[in-house]
Amino acid sequence: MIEENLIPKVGVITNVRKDTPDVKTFRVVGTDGKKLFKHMPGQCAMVSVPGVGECMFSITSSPTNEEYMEFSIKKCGCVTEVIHSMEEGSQVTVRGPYGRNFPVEEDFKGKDLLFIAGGIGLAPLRSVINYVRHYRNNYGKVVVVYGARSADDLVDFEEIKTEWKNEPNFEVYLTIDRPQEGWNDHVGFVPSYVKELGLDPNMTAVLCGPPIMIKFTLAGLLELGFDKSRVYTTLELRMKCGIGKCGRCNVGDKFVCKDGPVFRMDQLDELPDEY
Amino acid sequence: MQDVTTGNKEFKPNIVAFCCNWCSYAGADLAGSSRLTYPANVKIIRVPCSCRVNPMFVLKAFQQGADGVILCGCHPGDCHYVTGNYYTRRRMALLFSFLNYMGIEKERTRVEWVSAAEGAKFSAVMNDFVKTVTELGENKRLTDLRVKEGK
Amino acid sequence: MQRIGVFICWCGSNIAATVDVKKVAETIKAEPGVVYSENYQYMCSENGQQLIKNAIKEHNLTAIVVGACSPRMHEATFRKAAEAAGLNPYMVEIANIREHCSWIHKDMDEATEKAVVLVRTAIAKVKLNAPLMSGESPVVKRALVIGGGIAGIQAALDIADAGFEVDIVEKNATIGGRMAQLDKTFPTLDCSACILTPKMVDCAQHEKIDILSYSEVEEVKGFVGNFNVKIRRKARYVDETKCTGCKICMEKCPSKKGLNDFNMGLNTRPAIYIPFAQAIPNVAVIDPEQCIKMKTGKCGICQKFCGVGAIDYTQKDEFIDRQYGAIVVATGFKPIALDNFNEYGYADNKDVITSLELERLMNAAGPSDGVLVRPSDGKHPKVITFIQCVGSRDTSGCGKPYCSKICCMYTAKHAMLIREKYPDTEVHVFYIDVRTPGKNYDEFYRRAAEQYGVDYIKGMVGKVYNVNGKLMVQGSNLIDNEQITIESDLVVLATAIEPEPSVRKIATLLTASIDTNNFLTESHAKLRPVESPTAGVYLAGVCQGPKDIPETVSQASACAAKVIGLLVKDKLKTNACVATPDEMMCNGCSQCANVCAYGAITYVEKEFRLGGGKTEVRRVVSVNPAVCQGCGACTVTCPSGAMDLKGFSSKQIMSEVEAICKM
Amino acid sequence: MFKIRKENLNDLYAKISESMGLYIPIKKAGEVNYHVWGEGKEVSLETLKTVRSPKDAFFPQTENMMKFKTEGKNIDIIDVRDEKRPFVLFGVKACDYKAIEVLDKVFLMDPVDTYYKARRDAITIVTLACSKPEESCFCSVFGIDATAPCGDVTAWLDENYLYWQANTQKGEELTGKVSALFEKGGEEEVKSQQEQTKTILAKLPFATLDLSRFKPENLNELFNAPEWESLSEACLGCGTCTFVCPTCQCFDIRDFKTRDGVLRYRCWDSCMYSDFTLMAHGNSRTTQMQRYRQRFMHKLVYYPSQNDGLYSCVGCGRCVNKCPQRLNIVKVINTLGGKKND
Amino acid sequence: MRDVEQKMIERAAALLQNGEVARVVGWKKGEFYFDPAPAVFETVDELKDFVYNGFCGANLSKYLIKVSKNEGKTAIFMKPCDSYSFNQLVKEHRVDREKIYVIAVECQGKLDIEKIKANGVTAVTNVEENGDKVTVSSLYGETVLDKADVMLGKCLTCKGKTHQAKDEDIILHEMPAPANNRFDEVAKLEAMTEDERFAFWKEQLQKCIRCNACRNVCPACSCLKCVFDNPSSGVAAKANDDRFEEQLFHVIRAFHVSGRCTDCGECSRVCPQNIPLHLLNRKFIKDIDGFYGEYQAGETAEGKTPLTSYKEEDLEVSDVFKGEGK
Repeated sequence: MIEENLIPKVGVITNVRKDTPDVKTFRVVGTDGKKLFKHMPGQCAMVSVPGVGECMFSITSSPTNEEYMEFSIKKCGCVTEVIHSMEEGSQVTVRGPYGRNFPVEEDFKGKDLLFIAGGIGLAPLRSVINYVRHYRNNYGKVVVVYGARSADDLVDFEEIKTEWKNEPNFEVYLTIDRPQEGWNDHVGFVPSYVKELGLDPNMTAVLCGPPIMIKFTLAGLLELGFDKSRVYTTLELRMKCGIGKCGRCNVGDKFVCKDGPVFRMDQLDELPDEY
Repeated sequence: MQDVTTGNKEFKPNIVAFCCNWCSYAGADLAGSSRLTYPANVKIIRVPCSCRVNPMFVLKAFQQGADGVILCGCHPGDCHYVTGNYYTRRRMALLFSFLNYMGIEKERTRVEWVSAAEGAKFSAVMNDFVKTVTELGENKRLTDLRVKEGK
Repeated sequence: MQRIGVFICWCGSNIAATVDVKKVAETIKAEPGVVYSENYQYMCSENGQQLIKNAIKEHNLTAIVVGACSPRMHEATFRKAAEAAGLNPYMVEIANIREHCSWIHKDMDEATEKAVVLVRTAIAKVKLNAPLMSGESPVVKRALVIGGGIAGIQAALDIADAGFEVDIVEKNATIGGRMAQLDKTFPTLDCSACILTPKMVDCAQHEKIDILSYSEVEEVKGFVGNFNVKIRRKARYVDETKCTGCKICMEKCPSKKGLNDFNMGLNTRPAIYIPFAQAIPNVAVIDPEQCIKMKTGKCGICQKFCGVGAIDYTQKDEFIDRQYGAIVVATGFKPIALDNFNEYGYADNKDVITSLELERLMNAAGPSDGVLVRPSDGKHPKVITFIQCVGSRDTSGCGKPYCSKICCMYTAKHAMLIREKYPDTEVHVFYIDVRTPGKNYDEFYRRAAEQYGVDYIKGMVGKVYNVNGKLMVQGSNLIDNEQITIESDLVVLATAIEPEPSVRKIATLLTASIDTNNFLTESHAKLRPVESPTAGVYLAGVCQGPKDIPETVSQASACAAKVIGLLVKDKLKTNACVATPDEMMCNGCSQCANVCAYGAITYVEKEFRLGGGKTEVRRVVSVNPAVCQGCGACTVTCPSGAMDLKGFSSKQIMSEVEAICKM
Repeated sequence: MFKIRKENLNDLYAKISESMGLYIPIKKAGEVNYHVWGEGKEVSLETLKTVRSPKDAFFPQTENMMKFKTEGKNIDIIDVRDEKRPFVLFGVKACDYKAIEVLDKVFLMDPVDTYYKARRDAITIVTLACSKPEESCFCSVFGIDATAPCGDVTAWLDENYLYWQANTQKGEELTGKVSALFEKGGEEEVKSQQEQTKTILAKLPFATLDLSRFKPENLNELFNAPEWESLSEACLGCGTCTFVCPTCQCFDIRDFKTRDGVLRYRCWDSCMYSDFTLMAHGNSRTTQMQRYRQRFMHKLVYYPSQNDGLYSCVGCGRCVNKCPQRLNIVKVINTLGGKKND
Repeated sequence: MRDVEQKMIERAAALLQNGEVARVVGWKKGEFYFDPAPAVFETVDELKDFVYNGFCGANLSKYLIKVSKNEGKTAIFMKPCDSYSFNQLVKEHRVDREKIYVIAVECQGKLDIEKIKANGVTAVTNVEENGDKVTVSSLYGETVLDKADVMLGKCLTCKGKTHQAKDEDIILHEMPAPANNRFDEVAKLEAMTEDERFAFWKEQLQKCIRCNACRNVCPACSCLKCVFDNPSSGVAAKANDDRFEEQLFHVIRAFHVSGRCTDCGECSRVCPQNIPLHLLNRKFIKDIDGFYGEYQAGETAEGKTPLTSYKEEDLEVSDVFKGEGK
């Protein structure tokens, strides 16, 4: 029996959390109250509101969460706007998981890990970070550098403050673009903060955020001596089918939905500059 | 949807009437307050002026299963917006002629000028239009099967 | 997604008798987006509105649908209620389940089903409603009064007394209108001129009033608070600023055969004339059709005799542009033409006259200096027969279907005056009904019939014919049930009145609607009787419907009150439902500007950011929301759909269509 | 090998139609396209190129996928696929048959597209050898033999006969159903026709196209070639080339509101369309040049790099004939391929 | 025609050389004689590929929308029919007239390679034009055809040979205007019954593959974003999932260009399924002429279109079908 991969399942929203003025995190389970499907960190799912449209979102919750999945969704279009208006009990459809995950069971194992995120870019990384936290002994030191425009735009601030910061061998660096009342942490852009921190280039790095941030942060990392083959990122491209057929997310000889969204920087270098 | 051919139930056409706020909608109100009846399958959509009616709305109505579409506006010269219905007149003359050219029954489309004082005319027009479309039968030429099959 | 509240009104039994309102409210509860659905006896009542307000607050509603009477009736009411509860007033939609449903359908199931569809349709629309804000536009503190009769005069004086500038545009050479032609007025019998001319003089002397006589409105642009009006000042061939009204020109003018309109053509006047002694302005005017100088180039006598050099045969029509905040239409009436009523012999017999002609014959300043004489031979008529309802209440199509309202009273007045002045005169009145509602009116009529011995005959006149100079009035006496013929010396026809024909053009210019009888339509028959549907335009006098002087004056003052209320505001809230372009989609083709009747659309060159730091300058549309009236003509002209209309967006209308077809 | 007289072909169609659907080139309103056969339809096997390719048969322009019934907040998902009746796709030319192989690689590769597979499994393909190739044909460049297409059954047509050769189990089954109409023989005639056709094929103007530069290792160089600008200058951004192409497989998934729910369907899309890669926060290909480049890079470089050098162009020449402004892959191959000689 | 082409190249070269224009829009040689493509030439050197022959049927005016945004003046070669589209684009402010240098070129009617092939000629390798005749060489032999039989449909109902806009012209031979009445085909359809018309269009439109070639080539379809591509328009679709969508697309498209369509015939020329799309637009033109007086879009670059103007005494909608007797 071939698995139906284009027909979604019905998901019920069981919890809505407002993270920032334009980001909400939705907890979703199946109609039977159970988790819809298994996934790995970095994988995506297609969430849809019938009649409105379908959008690809990275699954923000950790695979180790056996009860539900979470999607952190930024309001930026038609579908996301409707999803944002949804409440507990509303239904959506979900299909997935799609794409390649972060190599948490392969390349990441035993390594020191550096996560760098900007804005909503933390969403895909949260899944990995929490996975790593769950299997803490499999990995070395973890450093998280996370920045946003303002303190209000930091996603999952509660979890970061109350859980991540207390994790052993786990460093969290937060920064915001401009000074703000009540903010006692670092102020400045992520790329420059990364350079200031003088991080160990032997770490395996994962970047996620706006293209401009990725560009300058990567440059910064390379300056620090990081190697592109140990820097990962995740791409977001318009995907439709999720299974590498519809052609929409094709870049070079890759389909982002199938061959990505997680790419190593050296892999991206081989692709035409169109992502 | 009723199946006309089986004749189980009398065919009741679905009529969408676009009425301008100032004359025709008021005319329909007057028909109401004068208790001048017309069939319940006429449903009115209020638009500020008949010139607000985009051909796309007309086609949308047919797509969704309307059997007849009628536009009502102020009499030419009496448009609340000075010239609106003059444009309506040209647009709809051309559109309806065109639809007929494509084989769509000309009786399914109509434009009538009904003033705020013409409650009786409004009712008469609607009765007549419903009668005409009823005789014509179900709209099969300009309709979207996907919509109907939904039922 | 919206949190929608639905409120179904019973309207007492008006809706509830044919629509199962509870079922509607119940059925609608299952609609996606509806979080509250209720029904109530009178939603528009204080309690009903409170119910809505409470629900908005308690259930956190973001939009409401009221299933009730026509939105033309109570949309404003419910919008206010919503606003009071903190909701944007434009988040309200009305499903018209009364006029469009309960009142026209008899079958309860059918009507209920339709009501559900109508409410669903309103829900489909309201889901896409967005809060709208009205803009503001400044108010020009000046009013225009079209028509210088008693209605116009009264309105102008009231407005001017409140401190606002007023222009009266009168198409004739003098203000005064029909009332100036009247002799006495009912029911007090005071002299028309005595009560009117002081008001005319007040107008002339009022520093806030500018009388533009012998002028017509040519073009009206703009909108409430900001009308731009082009006025044609017709050539008088007499310099208004120089003429002193000495009348020497009238004496010297060799062409004296012009029919005197003021006296209903019962006598003649010179080619250069002042319509009547108390004319305002007291300035002569030349009838170019009659003037020998203008027709042949020879003559010029008046110019020679004019002491102040006011005569100017080369004068041309002039156009002036003025801005006004409000406009009062007071264009008045005229008696109907009697072409369709040959049976009364009006065209064939000089002694068959209309009531207005009788007014002139009885007036001291009239053609016979106030002596009642027969037009044919100048003799005093001994038997006078009045015929009522000539052309009024006529369903045959020859006349007017409406009652002209003033004829019963003025006929009683005429009869009474004649009997008083010439007690030897026999006066008969044929009537269908005598209608005298009004303060002291019936008393007045009874006085005529009882004290003055006027012979009131209930019946219709079949024919008036001439036998040897005697007018035979053949009619029926319905009380005695007999055919009678009255040998009369003079027959007076109580001719129906109709709106002054120029009102059609005015209505078109003002986009004010007009009914089948050419009366201007008021915004609401009961509650907004002096407002026209066009904002900023008000109606006074007979142009709106038949009425007598006291009613006309009341209406004129009411208009003035409305105008003053408008002009005291510095700014007006503009229509919130205006065209709204999407610049990203506009390609600047200018099609939309071509169809805008208000000139609300202009184009600007604007810089847009493209990807990759590049920019592009494009010509894009710009809508002036203060000027846009929200008709939507532009939206259909735009092929890309870049232009949409707030409050009636394409998406909204299309989802209404979908909802309707979803039966 | 079997043969059947041309005038008896109608019997063959009728026989096949008894138990299976039959898609065959039929002339309707002046144009020949694949349609379901029926008595009285004007079959046109002689037509070298149908306007639309036979890919319709398993990858139709629109295909309903599922329906959502919504009631209040609840969503019900209904699979609207019906049982796929077995059918015969008749008269597929060598290039178009190759194109089906190209599509198979996309749709049947893991994760499998079940919609495509269901249709694919139900089809028996009868190919038809070409005898009169035209100037826009260049299948030979891709190693395709127009005179000997594969498929479940291969057929040849001359003035008198249709010749029939089953190649697969499915083909044998079909032959079994219709063999009563056949007589044996035809090997000689086929052979001579093949030889004749081959001489023409060798003379075709595009027979010498050089694909040697279109290799994965040249990806970035080809991608960055300045010639794309002038090549794409006249492109209207329409979807003609895409929709007549037998290998183009891009699609969109869209929702349609019905009276009581939502119908989700997929339909062909084109990478030439300006909104193909448009998303809420931008578009990764903003110019027509980029979109034009994508289409040809995909056919000549990206696809081969994913599929062991198999090009996703089969030289059918439809785009050569149908491009409104006469742009086509041949111009691209000649312009960019010629570079190695510089 | 060679002499015309030669002259065109000379003028283009001169204009580019002396810097009067920054680029020239014309046609570029293809793989064959019969497949020239529209092209922009920026240097004299590029003109070696310039071509002007019987297969240069494409209307170049729409390219000006994009090209004229670039720095400097653009020269364009324009056939008489293209000049109507050009005026319409200028009228709609899509092209800045000041930035365009129009060279009017002679046109003797353009050829349709599909019609040539429809004569049973295949594997065409070359075409030669000799006055009224066309000689076609193919791998299977040589055929001589009457030019009139293989002309583009749009040329058979040519609106005339007068350029409506030009800055200079290259007209070396007389251009006889054809005698066809372009509304005959429309009238033929009008004469059918409703049922017949419906059947006709149903069959024709069923061929539509929604490739958008008709729209994208249409000079009147110059919207930045077409309603059919705009998800929020309520009519967006990528394919005709139902017969209704075939109708919707073509009705709305025809309506949107009504009063603006110059009848350039490009829609029919480019349709891969040869749907006679021009008959849709032409119906609007015929009706406009009949209802509101003759109007030819693109005759001038100024003024209102019939749908953005009106007369008080305009035909009533109810009178549209009067006197039709059906």
